[in-house]
Amino acid sequence: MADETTPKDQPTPPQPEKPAETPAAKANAAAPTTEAKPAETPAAKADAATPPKPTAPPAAPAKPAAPAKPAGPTPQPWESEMITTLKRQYGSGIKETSTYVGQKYMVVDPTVVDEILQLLRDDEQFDYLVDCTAVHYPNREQQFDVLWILYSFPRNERIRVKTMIKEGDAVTSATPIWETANWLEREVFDMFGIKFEGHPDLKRILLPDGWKGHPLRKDYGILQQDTEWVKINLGIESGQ
Amino acid sequence: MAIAPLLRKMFMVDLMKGLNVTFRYQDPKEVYTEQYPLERPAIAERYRGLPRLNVNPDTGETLCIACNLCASACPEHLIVVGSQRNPVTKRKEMTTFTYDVSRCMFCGLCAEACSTDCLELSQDFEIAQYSRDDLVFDRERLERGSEPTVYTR
Amino acid sequence: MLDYITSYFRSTVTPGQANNQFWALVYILIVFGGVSMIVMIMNWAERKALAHMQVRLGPMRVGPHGLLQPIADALKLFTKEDIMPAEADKPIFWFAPVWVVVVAFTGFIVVPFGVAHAVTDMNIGLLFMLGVSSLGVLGIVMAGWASNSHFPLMGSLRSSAQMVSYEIAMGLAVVSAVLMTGFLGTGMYGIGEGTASGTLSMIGIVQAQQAQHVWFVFKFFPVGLVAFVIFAIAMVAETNRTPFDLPEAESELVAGFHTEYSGLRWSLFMLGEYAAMVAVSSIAITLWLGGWMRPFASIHGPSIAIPFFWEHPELGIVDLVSYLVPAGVLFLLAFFCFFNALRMPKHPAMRPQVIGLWALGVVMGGIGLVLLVPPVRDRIQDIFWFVAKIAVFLYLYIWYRATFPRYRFDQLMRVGWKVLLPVGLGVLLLTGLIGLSPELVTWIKGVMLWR
Amino acid sequence: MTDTSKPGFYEDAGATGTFLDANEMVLNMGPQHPSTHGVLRVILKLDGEKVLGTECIIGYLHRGVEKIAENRTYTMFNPYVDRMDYVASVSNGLGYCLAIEKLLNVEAPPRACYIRVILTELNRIASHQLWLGTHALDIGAMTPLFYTFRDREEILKIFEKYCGARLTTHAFRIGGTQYETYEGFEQDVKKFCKFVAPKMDEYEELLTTNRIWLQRTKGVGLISAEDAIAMGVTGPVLRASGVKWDLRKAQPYSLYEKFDFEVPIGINGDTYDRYLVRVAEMRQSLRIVEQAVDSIPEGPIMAKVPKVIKPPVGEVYVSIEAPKGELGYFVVSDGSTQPYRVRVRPPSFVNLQALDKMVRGALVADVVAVIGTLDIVLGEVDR
Repeated sequence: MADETTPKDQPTPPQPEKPAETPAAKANAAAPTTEAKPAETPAAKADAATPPKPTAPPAAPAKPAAPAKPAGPTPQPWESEMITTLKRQYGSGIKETSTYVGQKYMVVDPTVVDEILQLLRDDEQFDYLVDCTAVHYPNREQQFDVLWILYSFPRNERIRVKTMIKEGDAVTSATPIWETANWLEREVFDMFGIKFEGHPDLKRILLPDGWKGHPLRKDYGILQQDTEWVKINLGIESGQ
Repeated sequence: MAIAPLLRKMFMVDLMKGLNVTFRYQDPKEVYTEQYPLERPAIAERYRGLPRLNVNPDTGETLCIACNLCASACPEHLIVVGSQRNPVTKRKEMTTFTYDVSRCMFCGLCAEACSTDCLELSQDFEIAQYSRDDLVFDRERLERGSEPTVYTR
Repeated sequence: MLDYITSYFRSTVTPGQANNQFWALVYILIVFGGVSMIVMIMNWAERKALAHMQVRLGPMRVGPHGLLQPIADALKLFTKEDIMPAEADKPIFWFAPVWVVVVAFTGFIVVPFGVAHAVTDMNIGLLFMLGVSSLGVLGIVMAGWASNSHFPLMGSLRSSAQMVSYEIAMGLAVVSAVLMTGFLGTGMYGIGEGTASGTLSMIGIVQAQQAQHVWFVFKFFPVGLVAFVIFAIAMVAETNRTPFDLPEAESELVAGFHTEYSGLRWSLFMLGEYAAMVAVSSIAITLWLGGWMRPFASIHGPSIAIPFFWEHPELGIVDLVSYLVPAGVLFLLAFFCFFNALRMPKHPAMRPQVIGLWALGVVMGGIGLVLLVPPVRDRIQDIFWFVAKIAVFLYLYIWYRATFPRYRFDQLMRVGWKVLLPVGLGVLLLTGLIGLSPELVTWIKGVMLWR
Repeated sequence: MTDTSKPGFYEDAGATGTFLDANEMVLNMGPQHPSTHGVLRVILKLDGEKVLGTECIIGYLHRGVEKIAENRTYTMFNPYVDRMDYVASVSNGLGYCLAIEKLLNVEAPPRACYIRVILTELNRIASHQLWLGTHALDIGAMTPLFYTFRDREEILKIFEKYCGARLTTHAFRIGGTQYETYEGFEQDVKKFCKFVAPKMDEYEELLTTNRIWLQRTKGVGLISAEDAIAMGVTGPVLRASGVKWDLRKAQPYSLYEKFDFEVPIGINGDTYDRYLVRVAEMRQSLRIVEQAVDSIPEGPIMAKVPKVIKPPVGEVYVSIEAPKGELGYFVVSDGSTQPYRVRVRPPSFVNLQALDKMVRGALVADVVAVIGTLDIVLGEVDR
């Protein structure tokens, strides 16, 4: 196994400290890696598929993200032998391969994600599934990002595999590939209501079985559940 | 089997070593207990305990300028600052100040936000009250500051 | 009637043997009270000693240094709500703690605290004691069953299996000691001075050690010692103490067989457990550590005479000193009380405690003075040595508890069956072989000559 | 002897055996149980004392930390992370701050990094000490608990003096640390290092060679390196299985590359090896602390971070080597003052998943030992 993992190849090199006070200064200092491409104009960047770009944040007190604001580091294309192989094999199944502040991620099509994960483990030595999680974007057509964070002990490399699915769609479970996916997927199901096909025991894990809704969805209010639960179970008005 | 480990095992040297440690510790000098109400623990200067509103020691006036920074810094939103514009000086003055200690997690963000060193988390750690309502501190209670409990028998 | 009562003072045997019902009853009450007292002191001492081993202070609030803590605990347990699970088997649930206590105390009938200080002496005293002490497991099984709950059930099953396996090793060790009573030689390797039929009487066993001038723990060294160690291990297992406290292993079975018990019932279990600890310690002391005898009981030193105070021409100065030890120990305790009373904080709130400590010191000193009175001294010193030895054992119990982790069930069984049992058998065999070696040699010679 | 460990044995016995071996018992261990370290509930299927299967029911301490994060600003959420793994709150805070710093693309100044390393390593010692005490208590040895708590107290005193709280420290801020070291910090830390080294020998005297301890831990809760990796197990549990992987070495953060330390690994992957690995880790942490406190540089303790933290749109995953394993924060920013999503990758949660694999076929007492050796904190499992 990865007995002698040395910090030879550091996937997350410390970034040069950069002033982040003024938006004007940020636009120029947008290059986190050496082979930086010229910074795009803010308008063009808004069109570029920055993955976690919510068109409008949900009914939260946060102000809507101004399109000109995010002028920090931008995703850079991620090229490597592995990517070439994968792209050759799956073609349009791999929608994007980028690095962001030195962290590599790929966006793949939900139909091929299980094959890619299997391949990443078997051929590319990504033997450790660090985490499986999801993000909810209620205003997008494909509401959910489902992410797998992978790590390879032999390569000392960490990547993220991301796919986007619609509400109600199911993802193929990674449990046959990594056993650890079992509870992680159960948690995603618990919190987001995303179904994993082929999961041995897909049920709620942190919340009680009778819980209504999936709390980490953006349209899930903190108070509604509490109010209702308190009224039903304690017979009093919630103090929240 | 080598003879030395066998002998060690037979004479239970491993167990004796442990017995020796516990026996040595019976020395009353090793006792680490603090007899709490009789001996007060030494509280660090930076300790984040019950909140206090500092007043100017000379004039007795509050240092608070009702800037509301503490309320907006609080993750639990448990500080409510009531303010009023003084018609004479045209300055905002704090009228009421409520601090709900029952929900406080003593993170210290409010005290860090305070620009006049008025709100401070003091070294008072004896927080227990008889009712939850007593834990909602008003201005008067906050300015009175810590009331170290005196124990009598 | 008065004559019937006072006539016992002239006898040097137990009230049972003297057939004095009155004194037998008194002795029963004394033993019951005394053992309960030991249990209470043990309760305090355990918490205190354990605390100090664990760099804590232990009870400090109720009375000076928590001396009244056992009483406070007892009061609390008496007044606690008595909870009986709805699904429990009620009569058995009620009976189990009673059984445990009754059995634990019954064994004390034959424990010889002194040559004349037992309720009675039976010719099968040892057998009676072992039999009664192993009945205690029945109470534990009853408690576990009647609670109708998983953890107690598992605890009681563990307990019964444990008792069965350790009783065998214990029995073998005991038989080896009983065998030694039959070899009449004196000293550690005294052999070839004839044999007699051994005895199962508790007093008889101590008297055998007296006659042979050796505690059996040193007889046929190291055979007696090994037998004693086997017994010492098995007795910890018998009383469910660390490292063999599986039936009540709190980190696994919550509280084992007494999980569902609370208040007074629970305290009865505790009383039973501690009384059983005293009982098995008494067996060990009687069999191997010379019972009521003082250390080096066969050394007397030059004889000395002090009018009215020391008129034992057959005993020497060493005896005089040892006869004064009980009073000396009590004076020492009194001194500690006074010393600590002076060192108490001068806070007015502490005044009752200081006064209490002074009073305790005065009481201790008073008892010490009484113990100097020659008739009292002569009659009481046996008991003192016996109780002192018990205290050593109880301290060992505490010490083990502070130090050792807990065995797992299968390992416990392995220690019992695969280590203690074979070693016990070997010890038994060796005892016989060594004790009978002259006869054996003669026999072998005879066989050879016959050839 | 019948091989009861053969799969399917019990099912067969139920069909063909006598009524004696057809009885299975279901035992609910927890949520109120002395050694489930909080509110873990383990349902055990037992044959006598033998464990046929387990199921963990968790969530009794679920507070919705990830949902809270979405309703707080970046600064405000910082104290909440302390409440996940409350015995290693400094590590939690460090991971969170590093993640947000990554998102902001700033780096803490070296002095802040050194202070962070000292506190984090002290916290690792404290966490391991708490683990050792409670683990030994689970196995029945009472006394190490008090010794370790006494020594942990010294660490907590340093925390209290440094940042004003003992347990939920909130020691670090995004961009550095809030507090400058107090007067006498270095002396306190050095004094602690000198004080605790012989105490660690004492823990070992009590346990390492004790035959009962050896019997209770050797060969118990075995997990092979392959299984450990497949189960995503990290931290000392993984290292005890022989995988030499420590994020502090593999992907150094917070200037860990400047310190000289070793990564202890085990061979067998049993409870005893995990014990040895953790004890060795405590000593290595002491080494790091000593190096750091000797060479702590002067300088600012806070990077230039705007008062209102508004990271650019983006997502990062930053993980650190917490005492329990890999503690990761996956943070999605939408450019506003509040995180769009914070996902915590809790080491305890993932490690706990391996429990079933490790205790199948063992005895009830081993379940307790294995729960102890996994070093779970329910605050982190349930979040």
